[in-house]
Amino acid sequence: MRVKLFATLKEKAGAPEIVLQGAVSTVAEVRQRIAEQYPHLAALAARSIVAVNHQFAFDADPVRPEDEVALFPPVSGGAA
Amino acid sequence: MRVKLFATLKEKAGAPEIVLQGAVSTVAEVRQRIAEQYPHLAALAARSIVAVNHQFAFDADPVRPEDEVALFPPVSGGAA
Amino acid sequence: MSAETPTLIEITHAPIDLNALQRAITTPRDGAVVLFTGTVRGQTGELETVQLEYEAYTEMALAKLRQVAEEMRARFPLIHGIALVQRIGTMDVGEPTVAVAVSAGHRGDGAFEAARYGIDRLKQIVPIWKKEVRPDGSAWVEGDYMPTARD
Amino acid sequence: MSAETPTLIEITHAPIDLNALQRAITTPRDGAVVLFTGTVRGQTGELETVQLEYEAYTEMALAKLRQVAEEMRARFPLIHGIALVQRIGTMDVGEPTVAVAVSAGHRGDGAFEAARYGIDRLKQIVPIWKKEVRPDGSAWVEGDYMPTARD
Repeated sequence: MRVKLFATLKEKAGAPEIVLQGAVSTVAEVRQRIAEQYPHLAALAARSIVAVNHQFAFDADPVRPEDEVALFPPVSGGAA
Repeated sequence: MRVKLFATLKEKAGAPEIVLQGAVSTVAEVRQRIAEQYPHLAALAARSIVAVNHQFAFDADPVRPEDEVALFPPVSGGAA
Repeated sequence: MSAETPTLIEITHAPIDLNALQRAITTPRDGAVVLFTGTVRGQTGELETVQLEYEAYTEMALAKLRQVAEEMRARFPLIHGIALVQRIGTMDVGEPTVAVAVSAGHRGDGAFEAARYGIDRLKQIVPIWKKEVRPDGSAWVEGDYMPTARD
Repeated sequence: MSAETPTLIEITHAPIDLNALQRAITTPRDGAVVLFTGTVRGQTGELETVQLEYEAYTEMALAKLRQVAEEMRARFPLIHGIALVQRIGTMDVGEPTVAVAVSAGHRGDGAFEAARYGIDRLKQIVPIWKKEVRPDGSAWVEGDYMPTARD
């Protein structure tokens, strides 16, 4: 499964996305696999947000193979 | 003494200012002279605002010959 | 205009340029600008307006716009830049007739409230009048605020 | 866009044109437009910022901007037009980075409140991040809002 990365996470990974090995079926598993397979991202990933198909997603939420999954820090857009 | 007119008052008078005969020393006298000397403006003038030297002025306020006096309806600038 | 707290006051025949107002009042300390603009409303319920004609007692209007800016600064001390611009002459439906713009460091520093206060006071004490041009004729719009000695 | 209640949602590299936004969302029923714009603040206390760089998760940001517009309409039912525009890329001090514009019949119809709500929500739920370029280096700005299932 591919996971899109943004901002600090993208910079730390050195790439706009990472690929997770093995099947994942929940958001909690996505976080777990990142920590296992990309240990240098683990600390950042722990305080990051997961989105599935452009909606915020939480640990118990399901993830299917065809879903678009993204990981990013709390947003800081706008200004002021 | 000259009195500047705006909006409805200017239109009704057909001129941007009128001249009052005789000396006036208060705002109340300005209103009184207008009613006497320009009877067709009397009704409108009664519910109009007087300004002296670009500040709102009231019946007891003094008026000197060198002052700039204006008469106008409640304002309706801006929009919305 | 002070560079730290610019105040732009204008009565003009020219179209109001919102981009220019934003630039004029934004200082290096500002991260937020709130801009109110009044526009010519073409439909008010069933009533149709074709144009608005604005007339000002220009010298007094400039003095009163400066007073409105001072009142805004007194009430909202964290704001930095202020623009108060009234266009006069004839304007078509949709065109901005008046603009009140306020800049501040952050959006919570009173810029929204100051802009609202500014347009409210402008409509009370700044001597400007509008005439509505309707399909069947034109008429002056009467305001309803009678100033007191504190205005 | 509906002609009665236009909604303009945009993530763009181009400079934000406030005049164009005002025109785009003003309908014949509107007499009031409130526009908030966030600008690049050059000085925050003693700290100096040279530029800001904005990055977006564009597809999700567009979806979330649409959600913010829907929330604004649900809370402020008298408003008509809405524009939510975020510029991405590199911007200099003083430049608008984001704009929230709202039109309504009258200034008391909730346009001020809706614009404030819109920028508050945008900064909570729209996936956009900024990096500050300072004289001594650059760093991502961390937000602090953690979304819940209701966002």
